[in-house]
Amino acid sequence: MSLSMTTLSIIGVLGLIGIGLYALLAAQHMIKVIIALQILAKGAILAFVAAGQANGHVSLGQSMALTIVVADTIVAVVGLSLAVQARRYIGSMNIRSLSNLKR
Amino acid sequence: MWQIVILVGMLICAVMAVRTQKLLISALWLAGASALVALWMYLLGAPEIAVIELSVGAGLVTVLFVFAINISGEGGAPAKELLPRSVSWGLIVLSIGLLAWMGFSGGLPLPASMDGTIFKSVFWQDRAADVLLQIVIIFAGALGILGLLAEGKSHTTKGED
Amino acid sequence: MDVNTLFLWLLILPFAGAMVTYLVGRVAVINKVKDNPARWLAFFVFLGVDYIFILLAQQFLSSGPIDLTVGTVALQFDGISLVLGGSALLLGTLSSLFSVDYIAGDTGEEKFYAMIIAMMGAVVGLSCANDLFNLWVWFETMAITSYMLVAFYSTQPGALEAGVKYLVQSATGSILVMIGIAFVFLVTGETNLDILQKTTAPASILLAAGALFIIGFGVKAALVPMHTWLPDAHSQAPSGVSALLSGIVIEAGLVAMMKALGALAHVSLSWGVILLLFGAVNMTYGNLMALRQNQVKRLLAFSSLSHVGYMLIGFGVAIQFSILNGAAGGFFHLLTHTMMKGLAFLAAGAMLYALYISKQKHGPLMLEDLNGASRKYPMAALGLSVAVLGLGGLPPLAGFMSKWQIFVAGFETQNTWVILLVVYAALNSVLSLGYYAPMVNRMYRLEPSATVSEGKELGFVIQIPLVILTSAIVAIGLWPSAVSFITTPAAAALLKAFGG
Amino acid sequence: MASTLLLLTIGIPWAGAVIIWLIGDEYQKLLHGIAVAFSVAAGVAALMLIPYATGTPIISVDTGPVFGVFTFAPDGLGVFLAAVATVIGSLAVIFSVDYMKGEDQIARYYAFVLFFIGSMAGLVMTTNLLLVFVFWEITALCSYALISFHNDDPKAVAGGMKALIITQFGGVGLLLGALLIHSYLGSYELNDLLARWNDIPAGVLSVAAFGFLAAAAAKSAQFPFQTWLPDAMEAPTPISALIHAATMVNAGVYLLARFYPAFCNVPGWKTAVVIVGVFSALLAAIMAVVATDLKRVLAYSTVSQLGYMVYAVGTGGIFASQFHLFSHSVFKALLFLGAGAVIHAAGTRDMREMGGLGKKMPVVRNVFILGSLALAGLPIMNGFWSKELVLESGLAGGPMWAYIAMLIGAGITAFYTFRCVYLVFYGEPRKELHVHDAGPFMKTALIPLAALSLVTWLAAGPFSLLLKNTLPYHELEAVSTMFVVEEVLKAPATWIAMVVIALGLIAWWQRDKLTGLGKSLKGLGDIAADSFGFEAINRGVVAGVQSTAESLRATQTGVLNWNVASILIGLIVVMVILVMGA
Repeated sequence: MSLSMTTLSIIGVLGLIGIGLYALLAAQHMIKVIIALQILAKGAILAFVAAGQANGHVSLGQSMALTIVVADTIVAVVGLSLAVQARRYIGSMNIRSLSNLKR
Repeated sequence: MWQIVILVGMLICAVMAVRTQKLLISALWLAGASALVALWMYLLGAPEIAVIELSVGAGLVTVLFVFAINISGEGGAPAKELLPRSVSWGLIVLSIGLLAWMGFSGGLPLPASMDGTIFKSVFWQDRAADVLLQIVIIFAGALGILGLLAEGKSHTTKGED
Repeated sequence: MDVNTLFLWLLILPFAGAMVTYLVGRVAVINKVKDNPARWLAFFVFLGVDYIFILLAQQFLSSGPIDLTVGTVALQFDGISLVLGGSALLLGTLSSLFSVDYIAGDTGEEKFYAMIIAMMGAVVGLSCANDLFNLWVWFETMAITSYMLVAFYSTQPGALEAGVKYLVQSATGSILVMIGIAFVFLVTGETNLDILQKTTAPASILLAAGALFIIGFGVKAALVPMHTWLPDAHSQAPSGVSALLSGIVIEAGLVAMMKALGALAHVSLSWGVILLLFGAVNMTYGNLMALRQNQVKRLLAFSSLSHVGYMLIGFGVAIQFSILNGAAGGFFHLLTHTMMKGLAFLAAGAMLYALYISKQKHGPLMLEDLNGASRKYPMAALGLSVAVLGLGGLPPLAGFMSKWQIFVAGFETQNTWVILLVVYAALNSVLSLGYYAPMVNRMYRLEPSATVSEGKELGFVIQIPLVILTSAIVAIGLWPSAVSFITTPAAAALLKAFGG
Repeated sequence: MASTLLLLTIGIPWAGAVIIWLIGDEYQKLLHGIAVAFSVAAGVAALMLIPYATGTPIISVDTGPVFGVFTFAPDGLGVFLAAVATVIGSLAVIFSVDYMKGEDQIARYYAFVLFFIGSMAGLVMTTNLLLVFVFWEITALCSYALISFHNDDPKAVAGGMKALIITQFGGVGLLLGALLIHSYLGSYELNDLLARWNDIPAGVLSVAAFGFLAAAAAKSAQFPFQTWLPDAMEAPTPISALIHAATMVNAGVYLLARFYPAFCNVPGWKTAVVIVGVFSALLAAIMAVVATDLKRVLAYSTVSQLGYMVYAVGTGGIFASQFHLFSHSVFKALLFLGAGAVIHAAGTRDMREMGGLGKKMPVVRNVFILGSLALAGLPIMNGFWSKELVLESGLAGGPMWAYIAMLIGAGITAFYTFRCVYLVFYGEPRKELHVHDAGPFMKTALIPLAALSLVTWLAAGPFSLLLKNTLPYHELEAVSTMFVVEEVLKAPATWIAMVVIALGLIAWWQRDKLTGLGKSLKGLGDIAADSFGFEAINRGVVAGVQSTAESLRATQTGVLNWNVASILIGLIVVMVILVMGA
């Protein structure tokens, strides 16, 4: 195999992003949606580390990846609490019951 | 070769996290994907972030998911997708395909020599601005959760005047 | 205090202030203080930040951009910071004043104030960021602070639904931006915007990065078709927050997009064309959607789409043809849109407060509810009228002048397509009167609606922001050059970012 | 001194508007008093400004390159139209004291009336294209607010919306022209355009010229934008007088006359102007014949008379067009205010319900007849002289077919005018109406107007001198009043016109014998009553936009998955564009 680590990483990144986006299109449960966001975030983190590794600034890449970890964990947490709240006051975490605002 | 195994494993974990109907299992698959991402990053020469990803991504986040699933209970029976499956597939294939084509067609840069900087100093000193903002983000996240999950009546005083 | 320290304080004070506000408010809540001091503390924090901002602005206007480097992260106070930061602080200050009555007594009041200060602080920081990754961090900070604000009424199904959609779409956009940044970083190993702008050369991976920037930031800037979260979020948030979202946050997304694209200025020659296309789509779509709405805040939210379209035309012309007036017009419209849409949401909010919120109802403010509102709420009705007529581009209000400058820039290109686009934009303005004018008419009707006759009186404090913004819109309309000292440096900064 | 007067002419009404708005509805009497005082003061200021008329800007405020130099110059055209706006406007305000007595929200009414008058004065006296556009739009806004003054009445609101949207639509033409000129000359200065129009590429200049024509046609309710004016009749009648005589519709003709020297060399422009004028004059005249609503008859007659003015501009008769505008302002204000008195008294606008009102309100009858004579163009009313001048200029500078069409129009004008007078004031009362003669304030407005419509033609000489001295680019000749009189009386055109007008009168006299002809024309009448299909086009456009908007709402699905999908669609589109573009 002549694929470099960088190429493999980018394939991995695109794979994770694709899976995550597909999950966002197909998910019907809020928890699933948050999981999809987490998969997307993993892709982004991996992208930064891979980029840093490729251009020699691996510490810089790691540093930025760490920031993303923090930010996306917070997003997941806020998203989960929104979902929990939706369960309480709308009675469901299903996307179907979260689509009353339209037109 | 074994790198490809890890990569494929990572993607399979992610796919399973999406495909599995049971939310709890899904969260566990996500943790698995997270662990493999961490391993991959370790292989890329980024041990620090790998550790953090392992503890936060595979640890903390999973706990949070389990917690949330506990509150909400498992989702109902699987229903038909709101978006036709063919549309979803089409969109994903097109967008990721285009991204991949644009990404790879120019050729990726050859691996450069490491700049020899130390993660600790880059993170805490060079990118101090980002770190300070992380504190704000955590603060905002904490307030967000508190604000959202706060029990109690709205408009406690307004009714009186 | 030297300039660098001042700059640092400008960035830190909002967050420090937010934390202090929260703590003070929390203590007051625990001790069951009736009038929570957080509301006034927030206002004074804003005043403090405003003061520092003015000092820095003076420094900038007299001796050029101010640079600050934290570690290796570059920040620069330039014309763009002046416009976006200034708008953010202006509207933030007024919105916190407005919310004193509006939010009073709601659960989580102290968190609300902490969040709006932090959100505006993040916008100020974003406007100063000169490092691609740091730009994203500010952007993400702004986004995270706004999630809770949208879902502030966390027991209302509507607010929760809007919050969920906003969070998911915003996070998706944010991830796309990150991938874009990673691509840029992969190729260049650099994140400083100035260096990037000089070193990037055409490469297809960087084109992909540009597309990701446009779409990712475009979610926040509400480009059609990435706008779908906006009408829900803007209509369900508390009105003070709606004003900030519509008046500041979407513009911040737009500015972030400009900054990020500036790094890729030499990668493609078609950035401007894409912006112009989005501009055309946004105008039409926003106007047509707003035409048939019957909820006031939702209508205003859709009209934001069309105004983003105008800004896009200004920026697109500036980038594609290196025309200073385009950028100046875009920033001018950004500023006036902040005022007008801010005023529109605050005035509509004042009525929503009087008619519903103060009675602990959470219904949407319908167009019918406005009937005859002018007698009972003269200031709110006048403010809403001035705001929507200004948005519709009627002189002598500020919105007309900013649109005019964009149009002037379009004609300066002497390019037939751009001129046709500008004429199309002007026709869109006419179309927009189709929903603005009847709205004004309703408020001055003789027969008040049932809701209005049962409405509560408005307090004094809640009307101060309305008075200030109304007079500012009229004043700028009468003397449009009064703000060119702000818009011209901003335009220069944008053109410089694109290497013009 | 001149600059002070100029500022006062614009500023007094605006100041009055603000004061009235601040006072609010509580003090009705005070409001009436203030409105009259401010409008009369503005009229006096405008009249005092006339001796200071000059073509060079006397106020100029530099606001930088984007917005240009804000300049004002009281040249002949400007100061004359400002005087018309303020004087006729103040008479309409005086009339309103009786007409609007006891109405609700009187403050809003007067504030907008004064704002309207001031803006019109500003529109005609500024020489900056940006400000022309600004004032242009303000007058549109004011007309909207005033037409839909009775805003609980959906018809009034719809009429106001129509006026706003159509004039704004035309305003886009003005915007296009103004910005094109700015982008090539780097200046908004009107006199720069008149002096340097040659520097603009011919194609660009012709786009600008036709843009201005569209704007003028929309504002002056000319073909094919005439549909808003009849619907604007939902306004209180003094407002109709204001819109038709003093402000609004004059702006279009003013615009054409003002820019004539720059655009007259654009191929086809003059012909287009003539066509617009002829079509408007004829179509509106035919519609006036079949209309049964008193105010609509007058509205159609306005469109028709404006058609004459536009026609005159198209044939190069700037003086004739402005002179007819002058006459028209006076007699149309008179007619509208007279009609207002009738409507106020009778409580209906339908002429079929009136009849025999002449005995009960003699003063109104007399002044209305004077106005009608002027409208029909009978000597020695002011309308006679100016219409003859228009026709003469048409014969000299325009195509023959247009001239003949306009002659026929003059005949029809006489016909419908007398139909209108007869139906309202003579014959047997068709319905029991308790009417009373006009109130004192109404008479104060009507009688001076009646007197004016008898004598304003005497000002022809000084008026032409004023125009010649202050409009260097228009290449006008000064003529004395005597010269005009001789010219008109000697010209064969006059006598032809008189014969045609007489034919129109005879036709009304002998209408019973003409029933056969009438029947054959009935089809035409039916089409005319439906505005020759233009109403249908309007409705179609509105319905089309509304239904497109409604069906577009389906795109806001509210489903999160679709929302994310739309993000991806956006991403794909942008990437494809970039790949294709690269």
